[in-house]
Formats: sequence, structure tokens, C-alpha cells
Amino acid sequence: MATIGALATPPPRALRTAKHGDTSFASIGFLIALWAALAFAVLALVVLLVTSFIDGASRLDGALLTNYTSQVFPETAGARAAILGSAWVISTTALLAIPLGIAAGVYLEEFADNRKWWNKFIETNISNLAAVPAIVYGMLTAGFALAIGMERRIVLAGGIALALLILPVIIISTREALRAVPQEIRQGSIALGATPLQTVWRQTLPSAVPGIATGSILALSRALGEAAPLLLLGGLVFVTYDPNGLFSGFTTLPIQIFNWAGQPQLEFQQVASAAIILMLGLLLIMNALAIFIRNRFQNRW
Amino acid sequence: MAKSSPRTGEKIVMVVLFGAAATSVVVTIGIFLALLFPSINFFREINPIDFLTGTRWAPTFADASFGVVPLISGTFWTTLIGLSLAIPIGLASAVYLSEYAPQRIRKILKPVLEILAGIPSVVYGYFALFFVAPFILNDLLGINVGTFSVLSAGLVLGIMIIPTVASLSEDAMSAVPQALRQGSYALGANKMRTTLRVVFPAAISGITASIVLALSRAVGETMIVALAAGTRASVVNDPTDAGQTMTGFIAQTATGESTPGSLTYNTLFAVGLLLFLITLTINIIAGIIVRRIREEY
Amino acid sequence: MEREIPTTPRRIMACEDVNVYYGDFRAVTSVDLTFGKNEITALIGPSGCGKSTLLRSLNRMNDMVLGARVEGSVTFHDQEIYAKEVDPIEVRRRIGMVFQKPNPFPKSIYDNIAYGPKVTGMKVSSMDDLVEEALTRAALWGEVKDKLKQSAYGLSGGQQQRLCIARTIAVNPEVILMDEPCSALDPIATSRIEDLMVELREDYSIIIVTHNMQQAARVADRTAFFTALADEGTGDRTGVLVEYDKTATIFGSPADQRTEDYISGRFG
Amino acid sequence: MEREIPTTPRRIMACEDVNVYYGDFRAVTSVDLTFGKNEITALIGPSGCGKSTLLRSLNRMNDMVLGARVEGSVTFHDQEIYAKEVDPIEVRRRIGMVFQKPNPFPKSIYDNIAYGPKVTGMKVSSMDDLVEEALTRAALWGEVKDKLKQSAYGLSGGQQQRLCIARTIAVNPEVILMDEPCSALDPIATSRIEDLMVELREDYSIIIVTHNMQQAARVADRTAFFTALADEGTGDRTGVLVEYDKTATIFGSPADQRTEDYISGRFG
Amino acid sequence: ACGGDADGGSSDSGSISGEVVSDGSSTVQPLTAAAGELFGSENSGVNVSVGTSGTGGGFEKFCLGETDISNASRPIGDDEIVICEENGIEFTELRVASDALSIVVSQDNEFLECLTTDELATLWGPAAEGTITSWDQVNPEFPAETIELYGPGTDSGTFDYFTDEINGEEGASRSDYNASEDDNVIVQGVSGSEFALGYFGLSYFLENSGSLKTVQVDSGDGCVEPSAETVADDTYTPLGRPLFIYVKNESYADKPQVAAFVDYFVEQSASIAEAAEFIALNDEQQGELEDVLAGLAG
Ligand SMILES: Nc1ncnc2c1ncn2[C@@H]1O[C@H](COP(=O)(O)OP(=O)(O)OP(=O)(O)O)[C@@H](O)[C@H]1O
Ligand SMILES: Nc1ncnc2c1ncn2[C@@H]1O[C@H](COP(=O)(O)OP(=O)(O)OP(=O)(O)O)[C@@H](O)[C@H]1O
Ligand SMILES: [Mg+2]
Ligand SMILES: [Mg+2]
Ligand SMILES: O=P([O-])([O-])[O-]
Repeated sequence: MATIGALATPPPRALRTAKHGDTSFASIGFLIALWAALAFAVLALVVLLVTSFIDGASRLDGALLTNYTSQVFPETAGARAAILGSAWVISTTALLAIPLGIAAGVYLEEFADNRKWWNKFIETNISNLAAVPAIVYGMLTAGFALAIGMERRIVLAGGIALALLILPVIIISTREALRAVPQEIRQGSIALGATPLQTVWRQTLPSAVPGIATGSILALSRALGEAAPLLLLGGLVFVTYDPNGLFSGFTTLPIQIFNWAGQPQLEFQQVASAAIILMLGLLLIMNALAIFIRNRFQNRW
Repeated sequence: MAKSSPRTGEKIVMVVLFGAAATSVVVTIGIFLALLFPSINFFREINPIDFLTGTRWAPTFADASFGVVPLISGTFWTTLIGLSLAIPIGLASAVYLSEYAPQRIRKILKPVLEILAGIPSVVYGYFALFFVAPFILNDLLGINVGTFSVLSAGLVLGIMIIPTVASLSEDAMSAVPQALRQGSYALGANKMRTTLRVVFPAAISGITASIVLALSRAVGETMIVALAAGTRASVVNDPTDAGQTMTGFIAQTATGESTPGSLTYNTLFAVGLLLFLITLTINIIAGIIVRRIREEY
Repeated sequence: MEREIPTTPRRIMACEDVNVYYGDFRAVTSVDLTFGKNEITALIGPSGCGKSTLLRSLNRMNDMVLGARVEGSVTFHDQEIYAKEVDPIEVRRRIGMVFQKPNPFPKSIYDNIAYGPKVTGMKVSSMDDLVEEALTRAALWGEVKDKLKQSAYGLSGGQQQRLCIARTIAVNPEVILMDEPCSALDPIATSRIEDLMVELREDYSIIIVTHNMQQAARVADRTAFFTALADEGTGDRTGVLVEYDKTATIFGSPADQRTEDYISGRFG
Repeated sequence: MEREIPTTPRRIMACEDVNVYYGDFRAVTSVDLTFGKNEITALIGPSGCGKSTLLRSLNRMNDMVLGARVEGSVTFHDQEIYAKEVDPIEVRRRIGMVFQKPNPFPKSIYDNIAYGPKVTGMKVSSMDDLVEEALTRAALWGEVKDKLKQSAYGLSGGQQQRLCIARTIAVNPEVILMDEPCSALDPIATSRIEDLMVELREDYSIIIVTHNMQQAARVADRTAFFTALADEGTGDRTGVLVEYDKTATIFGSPADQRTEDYISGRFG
Repeated sequence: ACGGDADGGSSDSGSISGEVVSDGSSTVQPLTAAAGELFGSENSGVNVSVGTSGTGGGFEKFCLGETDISNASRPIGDDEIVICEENGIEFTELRVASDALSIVVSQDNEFLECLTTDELATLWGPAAEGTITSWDQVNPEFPAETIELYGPGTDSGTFDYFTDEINGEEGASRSDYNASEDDNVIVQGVSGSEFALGYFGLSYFLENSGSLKTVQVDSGDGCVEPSAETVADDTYTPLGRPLFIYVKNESYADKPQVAAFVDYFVEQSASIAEAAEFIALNDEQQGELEDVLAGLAG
């Protein structure tokens, strides 16, 4: 029992020791290991970007944007139909998923009594949906289209598949953004005689908009890059016309890339790489936009 | 926000909002039914036991055989390899970003890492096929792999899910109250020990959740494995061999012949159902584990 | 205290046998209290004795707290505020509340004030006039009149708290509840708010929770002292009212030993 | 206070012309203070006057705060703790700290105590004995001896705070800094902690920040009163030491008018 | 399958406009795509879409009435004809080009110059599965190295044709090879290893002759190289094969854009084959084709 007592009045001892400090061998080694891990990840990104760029730079031209794909002239084949197709599908996805996701997020975060089993069930369900493989959403949509007799390879079907895919992501990021709004703001509004709905509509939701926007943009950029669910819908590969509506056939950038890269001619490999660069560019822009919104409009509570 | 007595208009809005949330349940049921009906037809013809235990997968050949073990082994290996890369790299990155990086660097690096998660998987697939397999594995590391191998697909899959692990784990560690770190420093612990013994254990439920999500991503990823793992559906014993995953089979077969009602079509959905049930099981078990860990402290 | 205070308060609100529960846990037990019109009533007591809980049950803010439940009678102008037909929205408009941490909305100063009148659908002939009047009453007009369109977050803590008071005044309530409104403020800001409370007493009835006994002594007409006792049933600690009287009496010659111990700093 | 207190403290730590900055903002200006061995020294003053800031600079916890910078001299056994060759980790081990909000680790009670000895590489013959002794000294052993393996989060607030004190004792420091250790606790838990502090004074030197003047009066041997003044250079409010003396003197016959105003509740 | 502007008018070159929907063989896809493109350059109002479900997948859609034209690298099967009949789909078969189903190996391969059809059957037959894993099992002169095989998937007409001709039964094949509908996957796989072998249409070889080489095939009359000439003179047997499009008669009759497209396809078959790097029909075959078309139009 004297362990502490005996030491309680030690002779004044120098404060200098190196053994336990942040400069010990183990600490430095640990830090180096952390750096190495991060460097690996960043390096992988850089290598990926650089190799894509090297392969495709020669075909980064106007024709890539304005021409349709061509079987006869692969050297001037373009991604026009794919770009427009991606635009159509992503817009459809956004229109379907964002309002629905925000509404669901608002309900769960602001109104649901999470002691009720059905709300708990919905919550668990959403977190499980977030982990469902993308390709399964393609199968769901294919099955659904079959059941109602809808054509599978149209813009609407693609939009539905991708919207279902990103719905959980949007719900979850909406909830996070709402959760970051301090309780005091809600209380302040309620105490002034605002209804809960007014409080959400005029205070909580506006404050959460940057967070929701960030989450939605990132989710859409994921949808933009998805090919697997669309393949399940029998995505068209050779489209030489502009999609012109929800029931129009379409192709998208990732599918076009997948198709080009599968063709024998070297010119197709090049245009595939150029389209990859185009897509990475789009993706970087969307990410940058999301980060910009996150940093610029982040509320300092 | 529980009770309140909203006006009629508000009640309608509330019902609409609830409906939106309930959509997710409809989607789940939809997935389940969409997968179930063709699967039932499949299992009318194929004995489920043979399906789950058979080691020859040749559903579309004249001498057809429906043992799904080869596909499961392909998925197992790509997932295992992917996670073995992503977990250490992801966690170490998360620790650095949350505990060591100056605010400014963190603000730059975290989104940079997240870009990795957003790169289309088609792009990753070609990266594995044209760069990782020939240059990194064969030339640089001297590991003899063919053009297609579960190793190259798994590694690139791992790169793709690094940010899933890193980002969510970083969130979990950043959420550990500063008070705990201060408590540790005030006892004379250095930064490494504080990180490893206080922050890391305190964030363990969030970290587990991030790993589970990464695991689901890996199991469900399609284009990388479809492009880079190969399409030979044999049981994989050696990761330098080619192999086929469940998702790879679905993608390959669905792009071709998949007329509703045919046995091939039903086979697709049976594999899809299996895939769905596997990810669901992983998540439910993980949910229980995460809750258990959290309750303990 | 040069002010005349009637022996019994001119009742504007009252609690009768009020119990507040969080789930199964009873946080406040059997409180009877009558609040006087145009008076400042202070609720004091050690941490966790249920002051905030009781205060929130006076304007049904507890409705927003998951699992919270109020039993007993709370009346406002002799109307039961928990009656079925009563609209809690209306209750909250007429019984305003100011919080511990200043919580302006992330909007301009002007919009902070205009928010309440807008959402409650008040008929306002001139919003500008209303904003000016609320800010003037909250002794803030002079300091902010040139920057009404600027974000409320640019104000100091004390100014923010006065803005919150102004915002509450703007919907024209009769009672203002305040939960430790100065605990996040420095002494100078605190004394400005105290002066303001005394002014506002002319038109409003104020109920304030405070940890700071000096503050209660300085501003309150009446003081209620609460403490936490072991609940007879469950053994959990629950808040009870120990003593309620004119402030001078509570601080000068309290009837209960526990009050005296608390006041004199022997505990708490 | 029946205790003999020497006129000048037997110095264990001292500040000389200490200024603490957060970036460009000077939070504490030119403080000179000598802390006595086996004494309890209280730091009091209104909110924001830099008490916590000063306390954190006594064991280099400020190193962890972004932008914080200490100028001047802080000594421990006459060694400059901010000297280049000094290991801040060792400083913190020997000058322990207890925080406002109890912050046990999410581990078992046992592991909470064992953590410090383990990470500082103390040579311990029997960890069990050490845990028992630390808990005994923190007056917690009796209450927890049967649930050492259970999570510390199951303890009440007051028990958690005593656990944090036990945890600090376990690494065998000489000085214990406490920043409002009771402000999150109820009166009964508070009085247990106060009793504990008085016991611990036999073996340790204690420096405590408190908002509660009664607490300072009850437990401290010496009291330093701080306030916040406008900085001559920038006009920002900065913390200064107004008066430092035996507690009896500070509360009985303060030399400075501001001290008296504060003590008597006229401000703050 | 595409709800484009089916009835929108076009401004240039006559009045035809609308959709031509085709699907089916991935081997034939470049040919039909090239035809569509050349045709489209003169008839900008017509959208020709070309899917790649494989020959079998294409026929299934065709016989359900979903497409106007089905591309095929083998003749339609009897069971498929039955389904078409059940659904009331009448069609016409048009042989539009020829192909040499080519056996390919890597440029690095030094031991495979020629394979007999028997050796191919040993290599690819169902019995080979799991047993024939080393080259010396095919021919003792070959090295004892592990075999790596690539080939089209089971939806493919190429697969059907190959298995029918080599293994004697359509669909009978070992299954432990890398199967892909994406022929470039086969190119990648085969060129990556000196002990790999694969098969697909000649055009894929011609595009990748830098990394691949063909293996001659001996069906009893000596080793023959796959090429335009050996196909045209019918010496590359049994793997020289016709490529088809199947036209739905109703579409040809009712949709002017389909009729115009098919007419164009037949008239210009030589230049289309050239543009897409396929083997054009010889004169006799071209004559037959025009006769069949005349029958359809008549
Ligand atoms: N939302 C809640 N859910 C469950 N228990 C609560 C909740 N809010 C408060 N309590 C409990 O009710 C009791 C009274 O809390 P309350 O906040 O009313 O005390 P208080 O007197 O205002 O204390 P303080 O002076 O610290 O603000 C406490 O035991 C507290 O833990
Ligand atoms: N991390 C920080 N960064 C910048 N400024 C800070 C930081 N911590 C404290 N300050 C500022 O330094 C001044 C002194 O703060 P400090 O917390 O030391 O006061 P205190 O006397 O402990 O107050 P309280 O009684 O409220 O705890 C305040 O103006 C505060 O805003
Ligand atoms: Mg309170
Ligand atoms: Mg402080
Ligand atoms: O795609 P196929 O031509 O092989 O059917």
C-alpha cells in the first residue's frame, strides 16, 4: 500500500527525459507509418490521373464533345450522345432522389419519434440500403420495368435505378446536415410561436442547405460514374442521336467508355481514355464545387 | 420532435414526409420481391443445396452446372485483398488526418482522398487491367499474374475503398471529445499513446461501421472485377489466378442474353439474391456488433 | 428595494401540484406556485433540481423534449395550458422564452426581429416600426440601428442576448421566461440585461431561472427556492419547492434551514 | 480556518511576468504568483478573466491549444518548464490536472486508473495495489471495489470526478491543477470533493480554479483574484491579477476595491 | 426500343425518318453500326441503334418483336424459329458478309503454328474440363505448360458456331476458361501470356495483329491460314462462316426507314464490309443476297 505514499514527496528531479516524449523512437516511427499510408493513397490518385491523361490527351478535342460515336471513323468518334445521355439520366436522378431524400431526411431527423418501432425500422432499413450493391438496384429496376411493362433501356429507367442507388446517401447526408444545426435555433423559433413545420422550413432547412447540397453533389457524382446498374438495363452502346426525353434510349459516359475500350481499334482505346479524362474532369469539378460549398457556406455556430 | 398538434395543412405535409421516409422500406421490399420471384423459379429447377455447395459454375453451357462456390470464392478473394489494403491504409490515413494533421492540411487532404471514392469504377477497372497488372505487379513487384487476376482487381478495389474507411473513421475519431485527449495528456501520455489507447478505442464503433461499409462496397463492386478479375468461374485457390465474382457474373451475363423468364435470367436473380442476402447479413451482424461495443462503454 | 410588492401576487400564471417526468423519471415533484403580473419571479436552487424543467413546462416547450410529460395544472389567466383544445403554438407566443446561450437566428438583425411576427401571422402595419420598437425596448436600438441588415452573429454576446429579448418582445407576449439569461455573459453585459429586466417588468411578467443568487437578490420581486431530494418512491433525486416568498424574505429571513444554508453558501 | 499558513508560501511553482496569447490576442497579462507546497491555492474571478488559461499554462496543456503561446517564466522546483530541453510529457505527469467536466476514459474503472502508470512507463510492482491505493486516496474505493471491471461511465458525476482525481493521483504527481472541478456536480458530491481536496493537501499541492466563492473560502489556503481589463495596447479585454493573499484576508479584508465588489456580489 | 422522334420529319434528302432498332451479335455489331453510320450520313432523319446482346440474346428480343433487325453470326436455330412463329414474327435472313473464326495466340508463342480440328476438340471439348490443363496433353510435342484459355461467352454466336463445328454439338464446351462477350477482353488475355489461346472473329485479329498471331487450322486437307482469301475460296474450313442480318418482314413493309436501310445495306455491302474491316461477299454470294432482297421487296 505504500507505492504511492513513498513516492509522494520525491526529491526534485529534472524534468528532462526523452523516453516518453513525442520524440521517442516509437512515436516517430508511428508518424512515419501514418505518412506513408497517406502518401500511398495520394500517390495512387496521382498515378491514376496521370496514366489516364497520358493515354487520352491526344483525343481531347472538340470532336470528343460534338461528334457522335462512329464505327467508320474511330479517329473522330465523339461522346456527344453519351454526354447528353449522362446529362439526361443524372438530371432525372437528381429530380427523383433529391426531393425524396430531403423529405425523408427531414422526417427522420426532425419529426420521427425514434422510440417508435416503425421509425427505428425505417432507420435501420436506410442504413442497410446504403450498403446494397449498385448492381442490385439495376436488377430491381429491370424487374420493376418488366412488371409494369415499361421499356428497360430508357432514360427514365436509368434515372430510377440511379436515384434508388443514391437515395440512402442523400437521406443520410440530409440528416447529418440537419443534426449539425444547433438545437438552440429550433428552440428559439418554437419559443416565438412558430410551428414545428415553420421552424424546419424557415430555420433548420435553410441552415442545412450547404450540407445537403454538398452531400447531394457528391452522391450525384457517384451516380454519374456508375455503369453496372445501367448495364443491367441493357444500356445501349451505339447511339448516334440526341436523347430527347424520359422515354428516349440513351447511353452514358461510363457505358460508352466501357464499349469503346472493348473495341479492337487503337483509336477507340484513345477516345476511351479521352472520355475518361473528360469524366474525371467532370468529377473533379463536382467535388470541387461540393468542397467550395462546404467551406464557403459552412455556418459558424 | 415528438408530439405537437399541427394544423391540417401541416398534418398533410407530415404524412407526405413520412411517406418519403417509408419509401425506403418500399424499396427494400421491392428489391426483395424483384429478386425473389425469379429466384423461386430458379430453385424450382435447381436444388438449393447443389447451388450453395456445388463447385462447378457453368450455368449457360450445354452441360450446365449451378454450383455457386466458384463465384463466392472469387468474391471472397477480391474482398479480402481489397480490405487488406484498404483497412491499414485507410485507418492510418484517418489517424493522421484526425490526430496529427494541421487543420489546413486536413482541409485539403480529406477531400482529395474522397475523390478516390468518386472515381468511376469503370476507370478503376481499366487502371487495374492496363496499369496495375502489367506494370506494378509483373514488372515492378515481379509477381507473376496474368492479364486478369483477382489480385490486381482486389488491389484496385482496395484503393477505391480507402476513402470509405478513412473518411468515416476520421469522422469517428474527430468526434471523440477533446476532454478525453486532454485527460490522457494530463496524465503524461504522449500523442501516440493517446491516439492508440484513448482515441482509437473510443471511436471503435464508428471505425467498425466504416469497415463494414467498405466491406459491403467491396462485395458489391461490379465493374472493377468484371473488367480485371477475369471471367473464368473456377474456384480460386491462388490470388494470382483469374476468377469470377458474383457481381462479375451478373454484369457479364446481363449484358448479353437475359430474356425474362429464361433459366439464365433466373440464374442472374438467384445470384443477385445471394449477393443481397450476404450484404444484408454482414450489415445486420455488424449493426449488432457496433451496438454492443457502443453499449459497453 | 424601494418597490412595493403585494403580499399575494396578482396572479397571471400558476402551477398546482405540477409533476414533470422524463420517461419514468420524475424530475420535478408536486410544485405549487403563483406568478405575479408585472413582477420578476426568480427560481433558484442547486444544479439539477429541476428549475429549467419547470420553466419549460410553463410554456409547453417540454412538448419538444422526447419523453417529457407534465402532470398537474399549469394555468395562464386561469386557463389550463395543457387542456386539449389549447394550441401550444399560441401558448408559446403569449409566454415567450429567452435561453441561457444567446441563440439568434443566422439571419440579419432585422430578420431576427421580424421572424416571430411573420410566422405567427401577426397583422403588422409597419414591420420597420415594429422592429425599431422591439429593439428600443430591449435597449439595443442605438447600438444596431445602422446595421440592421447585418448578420446577428456579428454582435457581442450581450448584444445577442438583448436581441433575443427584443425578438421575444416583438411577438408581444405577456410573460417572458428566462433560463439563466446571463450565465454566458460578462459582468457588464449582465448588468445591462438586469437593468433591462427591471424596465420590462413595467409591461411584462418575468420568470427567471438563475444560478447567481446575487442576481436574484438584485432583480427579483419574489424568489422560489428549489432543491433536489430523494424521491420517496424510486429513490431517484427529484426537484421540490422548498420555499417561495418575497425576495427580501428569502434572503433576509428564510423560513427553511436548507434555504439559509444555500443562500449563505454552506452548500451548492 | 484552524490551519497555520506561512506568510510566504513554500514555493513549489511560480509564475513570473506570465503573458498568455491566443494568436494576437493576449488573454492573460503579466501575472506573478508563487504557489505553496502542500497548500490549496484558489484562482477566482469573473468569467473570461483568464483563470483557465493561466491554469493550463502551468502544466503546458496550452501546447495542445492551437495558437496558444506563453511568455514569461513558469517554474516548477525552480526549473523553467518551458525550457527547450524539458519534456512536456514529463511536466504533465508531475503536474496533474483535473477538469471541469469529469472525463473518465470509456474503459473500466480499473483501466482508467491503470492507464496513466502504463503509458508513462511507471515501474509498478502490483497494479492491483496501486489501483486500490489511488481509489482509496480519492475516497472512492468503498463505492467501487466490487465493480472495478465495469465501465466508468456507469458512475455518477461525483464518482466520475473522484475517479479522475484517483487517476491523476495514480501517476504520482506533485501538483494537481483543478479547473472548476465541482461545477458540474451537485452539492453533496461537491462537498465530498472539497473534503477530498483538504485531505490530499497533506501529500500534494493543489491549485484550483473556481467560480464559487464559497468554495474558495471553504477550502483554499490562499486565493488569487483576477479580473479582466481593457488591454492598454489593443483595447481587448485581458486578464490581470488583482490581488493575491491568504484566503482569510481576501474574503475578510481585501486590499482592492474590485476584489471587495466581487466578493460581496456587487458584480459578477 | 427508343422513343425518339419516330414521326418527326427530316429536312434533307427525301422524307424518311424514324428509328431502326437492331440488336444481337457483337461480331456483327461493327458492321451494322458502320452501315447505320454511312446510311445516316445520307439520311440524317433516321436513327439506327445497335445493341450487342449476342446472337442468341438478339434473337430472343427479335422473336418477341422488340427489334427490327437482328444481327447474327450463325443461322437462326430451330427452337428460335418456333418462338418467332409463336409470336407471329416473320423474317428474312440476309447473309451480308463473311468471317473467319480465328484461333489466336500471343506473338510470344513459339510452338503453335497449326492445330488440327481434333486437337482443337481435345482442347475445348466438355471432357477437357479440369483434365486438359497442360499443353503436352494436347500434343506431346507441346511444352508442359499450363493452358490459359479465352473465348466468347455462351450468348455468342461465335461460341455456338465454334462448339457446333469443333465439338460436334452447339453449346458443348469446357467451361473453365475466361468467357467474355467483350472480344477485347480476349485480345487482352491472349496477348498477355505466351501459353494462352483464344478464338474470335477475324476483324479483331486484324486490328491487333501487332500483339497476336493466328493459328492455322487443319481439317484434313493441310494447314490453312484464316484470311479474306481462304474464306472467299472456301478453303478455310470448317471455321469460315457467314454473317447475317435478320429482318422483320413487317418492319420492312411498314417502316420506310427500315426498308431504306436494308436496301442500302444490301447495295453497299462491299463498301460497308470494307469500312468495318470485314470480309466482303464474293460475287456469287452478293448475287444471292440481291435475289433474296428482291423476294422480300416483291
Ligand atoms: N431531456 C431530458 N431527459 C431526461 N432527463 C432530463 C432531461 N433534462 C433534464 N433532465 C434531468 O432532470 C433533472 C432536472 O434537470 P434541470 O435541467 O431541470 O435542472 P436545473 O435545475 O435546470 O439544473 P441546472 O441548474 O444545472 O440548469 C436532472 O436530473 C436532469 O438530469
Ligand atoms: N482556445 C482559445 N482560443 C482563443 N481564445 C480563447 C481560447 N480559450 C479561451 N480564450 C479566450 O481567452 C480569454 C480567457 O478565457 P478563459 O477560459 O481562460 O477564462 P476563464 O477565466 O477560465 O473563464 P470561465 O470562468 O468562463 O471559465 C477569454 O476571452 C476567452 O474567450
Ligand atoms: Mg437549467
Ligand atoms: Mg475557465
Ligand atoms: O456476339 P456473337 O457474334 O459472338 O454472337
